[in-house]
Amino acid sequence: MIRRLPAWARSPMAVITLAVTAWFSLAFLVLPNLQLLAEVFLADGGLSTRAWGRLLGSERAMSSLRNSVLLALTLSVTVNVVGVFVVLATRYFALRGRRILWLGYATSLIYGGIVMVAGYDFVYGSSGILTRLLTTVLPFVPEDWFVGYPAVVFVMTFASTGNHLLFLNASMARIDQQTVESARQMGASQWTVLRRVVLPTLLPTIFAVTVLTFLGGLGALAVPEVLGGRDFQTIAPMMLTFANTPSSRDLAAALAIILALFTIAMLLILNRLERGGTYFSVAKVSTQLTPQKIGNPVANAVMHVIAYALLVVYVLPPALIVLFSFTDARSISTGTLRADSFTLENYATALLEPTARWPFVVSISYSAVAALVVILGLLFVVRLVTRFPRSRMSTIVEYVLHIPWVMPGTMMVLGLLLLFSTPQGVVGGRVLSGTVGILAVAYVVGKIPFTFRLLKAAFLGINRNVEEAASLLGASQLYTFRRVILPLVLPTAAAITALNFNSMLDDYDTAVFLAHPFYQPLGIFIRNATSGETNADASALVFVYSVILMVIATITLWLIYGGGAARILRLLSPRRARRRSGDALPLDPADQA
Amino acid sequence: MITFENVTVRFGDFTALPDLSLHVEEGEFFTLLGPSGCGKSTALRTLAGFNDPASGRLLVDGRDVTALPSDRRGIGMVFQNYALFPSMSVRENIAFGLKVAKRPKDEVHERVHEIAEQVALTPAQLDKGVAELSGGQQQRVAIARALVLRPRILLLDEPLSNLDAKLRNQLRVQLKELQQQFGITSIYVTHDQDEAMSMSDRIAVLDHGRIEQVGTPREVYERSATEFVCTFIGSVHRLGEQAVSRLSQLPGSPVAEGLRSYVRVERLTLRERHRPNDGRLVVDGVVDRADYHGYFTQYAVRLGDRSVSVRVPWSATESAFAAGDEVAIGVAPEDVLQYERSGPEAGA
Amino acid sequence: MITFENVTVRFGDFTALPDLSLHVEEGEFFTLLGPSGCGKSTALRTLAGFNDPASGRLLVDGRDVTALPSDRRGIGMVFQNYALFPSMSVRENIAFGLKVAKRPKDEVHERVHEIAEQVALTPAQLDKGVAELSGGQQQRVAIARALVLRPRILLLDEPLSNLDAKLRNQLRVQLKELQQQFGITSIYVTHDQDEAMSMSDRIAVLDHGRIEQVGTPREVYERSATEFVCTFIGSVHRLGEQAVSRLSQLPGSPVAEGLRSYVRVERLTLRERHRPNDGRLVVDGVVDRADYHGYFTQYAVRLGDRSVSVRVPWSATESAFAAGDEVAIGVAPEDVLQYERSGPEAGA
Amino acid sequence: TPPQSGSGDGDSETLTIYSNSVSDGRGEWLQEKAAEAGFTLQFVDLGGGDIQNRLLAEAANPIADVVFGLNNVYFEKLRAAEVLEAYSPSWSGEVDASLGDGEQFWPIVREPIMLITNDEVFPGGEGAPADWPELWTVPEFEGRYEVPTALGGATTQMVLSGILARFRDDAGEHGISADGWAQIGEFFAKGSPAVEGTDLFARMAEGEVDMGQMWLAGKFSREEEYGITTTAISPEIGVPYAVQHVAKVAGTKNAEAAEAFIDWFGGAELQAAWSNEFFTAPTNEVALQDADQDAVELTDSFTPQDIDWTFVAENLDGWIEKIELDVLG
Ligand SMILES: Nc1ncnc2c1ncn2[C@@H]1O[C@H](COP(=O)(O)OP(=O)(O)OP(=O)(O)O)[C@@H](O)[C@H]1O
Ligand SMILES: Nc1ncnc2c1ncn2[C@@H]1O[C@H](COP(=O)(O)OP(=O)(O)OP(=O)(O)O)[C@@H](O)[C@H]1O
Ligand SMILES: [Mg+2]
Ligand SMILES: [Mg+2]
Repeated sequence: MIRRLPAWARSPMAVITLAVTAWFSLAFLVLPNLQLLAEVFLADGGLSTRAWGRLLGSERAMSSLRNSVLLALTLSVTVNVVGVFVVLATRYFALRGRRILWLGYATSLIYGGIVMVAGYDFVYGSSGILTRLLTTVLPFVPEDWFVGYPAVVFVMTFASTGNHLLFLNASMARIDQQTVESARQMGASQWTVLRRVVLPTLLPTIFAVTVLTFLGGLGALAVPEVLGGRDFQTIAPMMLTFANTPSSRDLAAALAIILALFTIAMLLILNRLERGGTYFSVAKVSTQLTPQKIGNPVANAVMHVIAYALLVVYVLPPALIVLFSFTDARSISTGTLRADSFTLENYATALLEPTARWPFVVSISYSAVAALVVILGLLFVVRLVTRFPRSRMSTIVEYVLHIPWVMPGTMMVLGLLLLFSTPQGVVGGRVLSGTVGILAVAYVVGKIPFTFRLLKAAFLGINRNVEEAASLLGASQLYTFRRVILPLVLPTAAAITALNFNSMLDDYDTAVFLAHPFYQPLGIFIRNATSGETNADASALVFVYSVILMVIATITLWLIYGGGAARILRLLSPRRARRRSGDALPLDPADQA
Repeated sequence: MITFENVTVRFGDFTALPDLSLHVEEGEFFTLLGPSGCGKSTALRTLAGFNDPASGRLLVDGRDVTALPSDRRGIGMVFQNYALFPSMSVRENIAFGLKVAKRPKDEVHERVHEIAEQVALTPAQLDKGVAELSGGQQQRVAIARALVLRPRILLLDEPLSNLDAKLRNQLRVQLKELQQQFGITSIYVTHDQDEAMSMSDRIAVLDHGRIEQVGTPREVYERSATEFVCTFIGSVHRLGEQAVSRLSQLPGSPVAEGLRSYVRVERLTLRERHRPNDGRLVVDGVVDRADYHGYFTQYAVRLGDRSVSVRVPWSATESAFAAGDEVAIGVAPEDVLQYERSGPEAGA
Repeated sequence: MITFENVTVRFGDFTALPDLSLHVEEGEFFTLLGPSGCGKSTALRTLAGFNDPASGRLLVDGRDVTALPSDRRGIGMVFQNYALFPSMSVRENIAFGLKVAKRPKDEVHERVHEIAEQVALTPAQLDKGVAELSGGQQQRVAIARALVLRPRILLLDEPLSNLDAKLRNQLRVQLKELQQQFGITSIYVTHDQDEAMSMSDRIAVLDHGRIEQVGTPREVYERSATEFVCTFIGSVHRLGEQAVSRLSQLPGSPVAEGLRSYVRVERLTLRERHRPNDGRLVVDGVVDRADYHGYFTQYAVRLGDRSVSVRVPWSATESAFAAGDEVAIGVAPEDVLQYERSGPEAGA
Repeated sequence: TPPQSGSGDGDSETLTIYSNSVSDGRGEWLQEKAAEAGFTLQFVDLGGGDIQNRLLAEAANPIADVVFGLNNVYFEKLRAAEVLEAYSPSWSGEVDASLGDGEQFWPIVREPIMLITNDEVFPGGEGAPADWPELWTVPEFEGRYEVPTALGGATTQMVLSGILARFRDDAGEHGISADGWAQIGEFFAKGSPAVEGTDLFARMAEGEVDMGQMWLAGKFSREEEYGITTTAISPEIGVPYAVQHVAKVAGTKNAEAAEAFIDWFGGAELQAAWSNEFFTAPTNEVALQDADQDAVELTDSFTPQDIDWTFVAENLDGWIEKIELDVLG
């Protein structure tokens, strides 16, 4: 009898989606990892324990591991402190120039990696602006004061607040203004309101963002490499080296497993803390939170001072990067400017030479394709999972899709490479290594967990009745999905797509293993230029590339967040866009001041 | 036309509807009335196909629709929270079902305008986003969206609950008219007794997923089958044992002793003291408070240590009382409703 | 005790309250009544300190509080959308104000339980999250949260709008009792005329931010100062020119011609035809529909091409009419309310 | 490099060449010359380690036709993994076959890997260390020389090989004596770790360090860029030579064209031209006469260190692993 089947099995769309998901997960999430683990740990038909002995015996490996975990834990605190402050300053309190503050803080969203470190170096490095100021005023301060654990934490903290700016801002926007007012009414001071009413409501989002922060800290590569100094090196560079050395890959895999355990532990802890679920406002109609004036003049002044000090911290590095991109390698390396340092040559090279333009084309194409594929695919999967929330099927799908978070990126990539360098039945007996497609697959895989989580939140925010209403009006599942559900999650989907797109533009780690020889993306080009193995020092060109990437990232964010897309739509079709503009962006960061 | 046959609905361990059987006639305006959480929405949603019954059958026109997907049941529904499509304009919302059914453009246009007029939406409002409308207007869009498909069956889940009294009255009348005009069989869910009484052909009173009584408004109000129905609908005054005993001794009185006994507050009479009692039980009291309601006045009258509410329509009391006035409350024995401690047992 | 002195509130270009002056006495239950969007909430919120008036002063006990931050005005408020803290349990919500005021633990516990009982929340409910409660329960939490602080002034913004009729009636009475017991000066906002009438000492009827009339419920209902008040409160029937003319010709009639004239529907009488007219204007009609409301019946009566609603209390019509019955509607000239085309002008 | 128009994977007209020495305009130059000679070339421009990993991964489905530019160590490993195919180029008689394996990979360019010192600190090399071990034994140099932090680079691996090969002890860990491991530990401990993203010359210009590892061509292009001059020290024991080789990839679909290209590329004419263009010393003896004489002279001014590259290739991964785990830090 039909009714004995689980509910999802009765929906053709669900069955198809599930079949595709199962195949994709098996082929690209499960098998590659199994292959990798088998390869490194099953030596000569037995379980090899060599890697564990080597790692445990290595003081450096252990201290690097400790440092990575320490960094991840520290960042989980510092990023939240700064992130929450940043969100308070731009969304909660009525500070002067909130818009400018937001734009300044948002710079952390448009650049990263080695170039970002260079930016901070211009300020805090041994010849940086601040260092020069410091050493003049306080001669006993050493030139290389900005190094080690504090420096790494400092830079990474400011680099990682982007998620707060987007996601915490969004949930701040969902707080009901009247709860704040009623607390004030009952005699609570502004500080009490913040502590007892506002922050608890934000906690679930804070936990969710903390997962991202923790993962970022655990896998930190560029910043500790440059600023860690002797005493604060982390595990990621070592893992990368081992992953690159075939005979040492078991070490990389072993490290990956250790990191995976920490990640799982963190996910479990946060899931438990998060169990209360998202606090949706219980109000029938909630009033939008308007920025709060700070009553106490001293607190107000202090808040302004800190906010603008942070603005300087945020803005100086990228500003200097832009400035120095117009100079030669020597100026960049030494952080000094002379009148004759300035040149447009780098830009000319980057923009005019066809061979120099090619990596851009490749990177943008890959990023765009992967970002679109992952969002399109997951739209269906998340729809499936949220339609049948309590089924075992949904639970399994959800767990499987989190694999790429648990397995460090390099290892996922190695698994793909190893598995698909020989013909595999699961992909129709083809060899995928060396094809154009495999890099796209890897990009898609890497973006699945992040996309899945955010998209799921968006779907859960949709009133079920809307869907039911459509079905009663005679609409099929697919039609309902297309015409009713999709428009509702589109703003979130677009935002995720933009973030994914930006984050893949300068990828190196994945591309270096998987890129097709003729389609090498920008990340490889940049790394080659900085690796010190070329004759000429190409660091100037790298700055130019980075600035161009910043421009692309800014445009993407503007399209999604700054209402750019709406503006363009309005130009194209005034009637349509007018109505669409009514849709609130679920991640809308911009205060409607 | 619509039949619930021993329908049981469970959510996990919780049984929302234990064993519901109901029959609704063609063209009838049938109301499910009951307190919050009694399973009204669940019953509707099961009929619409959103809940799978654990057992039992649903018949529409004699056909078993239990396993039919909801988009093929041909049922219209107005949701408790409107469930409008937020990304569409008012017009698109209303036209949705017609477009799904691939009706020609002209027809869609015409029918949308026609129904919009009937629910008093202006053409200007048609092109707004639904979020730009006020609550009452949104509700009318939801109604229009369901009616434009001319469903033979219409389910309405508290469609008027968020409107102000004036608008609510207006829409009640309009809804009823549309229903009669198109001959739509309607099941209406509400917890507002007044609404249920004024609109329905028949009412089913639900409690904890069980039907307490099915009947016309007058039956349900005047011959409440159970104590629950009696107390849930309208305002009643519970009579003390002494009063019951005295009432039972009046000549020709149907009142029995030892049962729980009630009288509707508007059946109580309020007079100056020492007037002839017309075969009623008369008790002296003092007016505590008089709440003026316009077309009636509700008095709180103190009888010893109890307070009794008495509702006096304006025309029955040209001379109003004020707090402190000494009055006499009268109960006619034939107005007494009596019940066993629990279970359905009517006295009248 | 509370005075609005020429208070003007603007939102950008839009003036929500043009120039509001009001005085509320100590211990009074004062109601702001008006249609949606007329500025009721705005007025309350301005008094609470959430809107800055563009001009004018607010006095409490003769003290100017216009510039005082809201946490120091000592005013309690129940918000239109409850504004419960979603991250706290019911108990924590209610205890919030007491904790902020650093009351001892024992006292907090005791007072929370006491007030919970008064608003009919069970101890089990106290430990739930607010999202787990039904709408009605949430509203009671909001009320408890405000009352537990025993404010001298309590502002209530449609606190009962989402409750079912039975609970609404219960809470009305309780609210009123608590208010009287503690002697709390209350300003109550509602768009429900019935609620306003039954609870208030005085009512201010607002429209577009302007006060149309201030008075006791009876004054407002029976001697509505403006056409707006007359039509907004209760149900009225607008008399045609011919009827007005005939009424004005009755002996001793106060009715004047050329004015807009109304009569409250419950003042219309419904009789069989050809009965003595008691000095009324009598018009023949046919019953179209009879809506049974329990304690009254609302008849739609067709007079030529118009339909008139007549509300007949149960006691006035032991012999009820049915659709199709030929009846006569009567209007007494002294029941006619008359107004100039616009502007305040009462005829009675 | 964008794919040439009209070309696809395994296009018979187009040769796919993996190389780590086509940057800095070398690729474009070679493409042009090759076009004149009738070859269409596509380059995959990656670091040495990355090329090796790719070739290993693609063994079942090779994309490359020819690989060149890697040093002995990489080629030894590729050979061991059976990624290459034997081919004897037409010019095999013009080179010292012992530089390669005389079978699969053949030498084209050799380049000394040197320790260079800043002339501002050590004018003309005066006061500079005479050999690598002095760096960590002479106290004045402590912290003044740059040591690598990332061990994947070819130059770095050459330097490490040059130091470790001196302590060969087949009974020792990874074929190196305990003393050797102690020495390399000192080397890293007393050096100034390289800063990712900052060039050695930039650090010398800043005065952060005074010396570090460099290859010949890199030294000259950077001196110009940073406006400083350096001197390469010439230890008695010699310096490791990075010898770049060329080889045919096993399983290439363009075997004939690949062979023709190798013949042309390693031939005297092109090698001489390459030398003049990019300041290198060719291994082709016939090319030497027309080559850039400065480059040849400078290259020859160093004694080649006697290193058993097969031994290095066998053990290098182990060394790197051990250094990563036990030495660095
Ligand atoms: N999806 C669900 N899962 C679990 N319990 C549910 C679900 N839907 C409803 N219930 C429970 O079933 C019971 C009946 O709910 P239902 O929504 O039918 O009540 P209702 O009569 O419509 O009440 P209201 O007047 O408040 O709308 C309630 O106790 C409710 O908590
Ligand atoms: N923050 C605001 N910004 C702009 N306009 C506002 C704001 N708050 C209220 N208004 C406008 O002021 C007018 C009065 O609003 P108010 O909320 O006082 O109405 P109300 O009488 O309480 O209505 P309701 O019965 O619907 O609650 C409305 O037209 C409303 O749109
Ligand atoms: Mg319901
Ligand atoms: Mg309001």
